[in-house]
Order: sequence, then C-alpha cells, then structure tokens
Amino acid sequence: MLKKLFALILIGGLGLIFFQLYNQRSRREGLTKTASYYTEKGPAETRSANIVTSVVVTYRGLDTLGEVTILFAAASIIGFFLKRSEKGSKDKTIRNQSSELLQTGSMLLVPLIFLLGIYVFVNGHLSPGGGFQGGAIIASGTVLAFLANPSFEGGRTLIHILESLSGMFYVGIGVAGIFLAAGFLDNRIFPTGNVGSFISAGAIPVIYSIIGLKVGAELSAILYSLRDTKEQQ
Amino acid sequence: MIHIALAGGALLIFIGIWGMLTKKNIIRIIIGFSLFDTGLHVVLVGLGYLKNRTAPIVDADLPAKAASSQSVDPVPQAIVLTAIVIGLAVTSVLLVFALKLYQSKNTLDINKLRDNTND
Amino acid sequence: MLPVLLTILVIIMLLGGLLAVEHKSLLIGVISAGLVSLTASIIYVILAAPDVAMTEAAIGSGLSTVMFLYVLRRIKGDSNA
Amino acid sequence: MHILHISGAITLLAGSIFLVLGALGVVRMPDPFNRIQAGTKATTLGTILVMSGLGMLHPSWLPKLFILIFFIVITNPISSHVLARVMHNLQVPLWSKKDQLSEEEE
Repeated sequence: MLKKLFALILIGGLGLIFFQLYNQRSRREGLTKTASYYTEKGPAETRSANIVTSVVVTYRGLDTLGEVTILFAAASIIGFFLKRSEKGSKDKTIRNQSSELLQTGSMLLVPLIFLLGIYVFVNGHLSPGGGFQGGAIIASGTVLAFLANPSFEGGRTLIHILESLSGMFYVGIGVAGIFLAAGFLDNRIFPTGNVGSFISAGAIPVIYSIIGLKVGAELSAILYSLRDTKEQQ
Repeated sequence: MIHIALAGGALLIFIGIWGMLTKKNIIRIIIGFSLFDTGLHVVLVGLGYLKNRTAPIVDADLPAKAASSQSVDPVPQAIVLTAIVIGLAVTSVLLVFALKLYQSKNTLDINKLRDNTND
Repeated sequence: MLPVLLTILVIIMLLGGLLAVEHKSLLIGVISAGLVSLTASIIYVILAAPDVAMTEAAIGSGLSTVMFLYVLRRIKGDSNA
Repeated sequence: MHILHISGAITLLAGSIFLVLGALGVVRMPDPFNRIQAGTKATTLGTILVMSGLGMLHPSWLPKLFILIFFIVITNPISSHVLARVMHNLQVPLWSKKDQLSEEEE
C-alpha cells in the first residue's frame, strides 16, 4: 500500500537524521553552564532542597505561569464546546448505580487522596513532588468520586472559585516579588531558613501550593465537562 | 545506559508517527500523538542523565556543596515536568474536537470526513 | 543489573506502543497507551528523575486514560479500524 | 548476620514468590472471575509480605510501610469487587458453564 510505504520511508529518513544527531553529539562529562549554575547556586539562593523545584518555581517561574495559562485555556475551550446536559435528563445517567461497597470505600478514600495531594504539593521543596503532581493526585480523587457516584455534583462552584483565586494570587505573589525582593516571582519575600527544614524556601511552598490548587481545579473542571456531555442521540 | 533510553524513546516516537500517518480512526491518531509525546519525554530525560550521579535533590546523600558534581541535569527534568501537563491539556482538547466531530458527522473515519459540500 | 532492567522496561514499553497502535479494539489500544506511560515512569526513576516519574504516573497513566475512556463511552459501537 | 536481616530476607522472598504465583494465575486461569481471584488474593498477601520484609530490613521506614499496607488492604478488595461486579453485569461466560450464583437466586 502506497500510504504505508510513504510512512515507512518518512520514518526511515527521520531515523537517519536522529542517528546522525546522536553520533555528532559531543560526549559531555559534566553539566552545561546553565545547569551547573542552577545546581551550584540553587540551594544557596532559593533554600529549596529540590533543585528541580527551584528551577520550575523561581528561575523559570514565568514559563510555569505560561503553562498554567495554557491549562486554563484548554479547560475553557473544553467547557465551551461541551455544554452541560439538561437537568431533566438526569435520571438517564444513574442507570448503573454503583455498589454499596464502592460508595463506602470511596467516602473513606477520597478525602485521604485529597490529603495526599496537599501533602505532595506542600512538601514540593523538600522531596520529589510539587504542584503538578499534587494537582494531578487531587484530580484523580475527583475521578474516584465520579466513578463511585455517577451523579456526583459537589464542588463545582468551589472549583471555579479556586481557579480564579489561585490564578490571581499567583500573579499577585509574582508582582510582590518585584517590590519586596529582586524581581518577578522571587521567593525571598518571605523569610528563608536552612536547606532541608520545612519552613526554609521562602515563598516556594506558597507558590507551589497555588500551582497545585490551580492544576487540580483545572483538571477537575475538564473531567466535569467530559462527564457531563450529552448522550449520543 | 543512556543509549538504551535514547533508542527506546526514539523508537516510541517512530511508533507514534506510524500510528498518526497510517491509521484512519481519529481516536487512534490521538493515541499515536500521545505515544509521540511520551517518547519525546523519554528522550529529553535520557539526554539529561549522567552516569553514576543521583537525582537533583539535596539530602543526606547529596550535600549542597557537591550538588553540581554529583547530580544529574535538572533543566530537562523541569522542562519535561511542564511538558507532560501541557501534553495532557492538548490531548484533552484533541479528544473533545474528535467527540464534537463524531456528534455532527456520525463517523470517525478521516476518509469519510473529507468533503462536506454535498451533504 | 540496572541496564538489564532498563532494557526489559524499554522492550515492554515498545511492545505496549505497538499494541496501542495496531490492536483492532480501541479499548485495548487505550489501555496499552496507559501501560506505555506506566513503564515510562519506571524508566524515569531509573534515569534519576523522581519528579518526572510522579507526574507521568499520575497524569499519563491515570488521568489521560480516564479521559480517553470517557470519550470512548460516548462513541459506542463505532470502534472499528 | 543479624536475625532481623535473615528473617526480613526470608519474608521478602516469600512475598515475591506469592507475587509471581499471582501473576502466573492471571495468565493461566480460564475465565475472568478466576483471574480476579488469583490476581487479588495472592497479590495482597505478597505485597503485605514484601512490605513487612522491608520493614524488618529498614526499621526506620515502618510508619510509611504501615500506611502503604493500610491502603492496599482497603483498595485491593474494593477494586476486585468492582471488577467482578462489572463482569457479572456484562454476563461474561463462566468457565464451568454452570452459574451457581444465578441458580441460588432462583
């Protein structure tokens, strides 16, 4: 078939290009200049034990702001395209009532999952994890609530409030960095401590918590829209 | 070790491209896109790996003074961290477009979607 | 030991990718794409990137699969090719 | 060397044997219900044994391991119950051709 042959030729060409790039790449023993700056100065300047967190939140904080904006745009597009089904047709969605065991178990597990998400993004400067991971864990807790109870409606207004407020606070803390510290999204507007203790990294836990709430709210909003689409006629 | 990860990521990218180019079902094309995404992330993280070094987190095993000589490159990890979330956003938008297309045309085959003038 | 483990994981990942693209049923394709993300997250742990591994495990194999399944539920019966 | 080391290693080995048997059961069993049985019971016991073995080797990890065991003990039965319920709703054919659950209901 001509189409598959064409695809194979294209993939073969791409493979050749990749192999050439791989052969020509200089074998490096140490870090690049940017990376060695981040790893050398990162713990001293931001007081964050996790260097990836200091890169994401402080040194490249503007990128993260743009990324959160993209997520907001995606959630808005999806909410715009998938209108909610009418209130009258609600009885159609509960045709498969889930079992007692699943409902009771999810009532126990959903708050624990939310707690785990909050733990992950509050400790983002000390251990692996942070806003994105915590937000995703919160959204998976929302998925469990949906699956256990197909007509689950709680938290819809809370999600919208969290979306707006966390975006506003994120930019607000960034602007506060201009006046109180060295620049936009600088974390030294709050007192810093020793590397490794809980209250150490200035504004990083606050910013990462805001990112976590924002990501969790956006992903939950996307899941709400996907669940509430109209059934196919 | 880096060679294995790079080769695996590159092959996964090729599988994704193969799926995007040869399949006709739109959902299948989106699956190919997400495989492409994952392969790209594996290649990026593999490029940042350095032999015999640990994760870039300062703790008992990695004192802050030795961080630049004993940890792997943190920059690709930070990039991939945001790229995964953006990939999820893009995938969900693609899925919603496929769903709306199916609701208006009642098919997912891209060959049958080609002209809509004589409907 | 570690390179052997990495090779096994890469082979599982590639087989999952082939299954995701080539299997007849869309449902199995979606689940295999989730498997690819899961093995990729273990590969990230071996490549000393625990942050990325957590993100991939939560987002790639959890939420992304759930979104695919929600869309597949709306497109019933028309899952050939 | 130490008695804790030896017992921890033995517990780890037993747990991994149970995990392998569970995986073998998932591959070899004839119908989905039997697979759920193998994949849940053997896996729960194997994971708990692995966790306790790790706890003997590293006593400082014990609190986190207890939390993990708690979650596994809660989530594994729920997920297998949901899987079995979905199988029954979809009327997946049984291996033994005799549905004893529906006979009892009649």
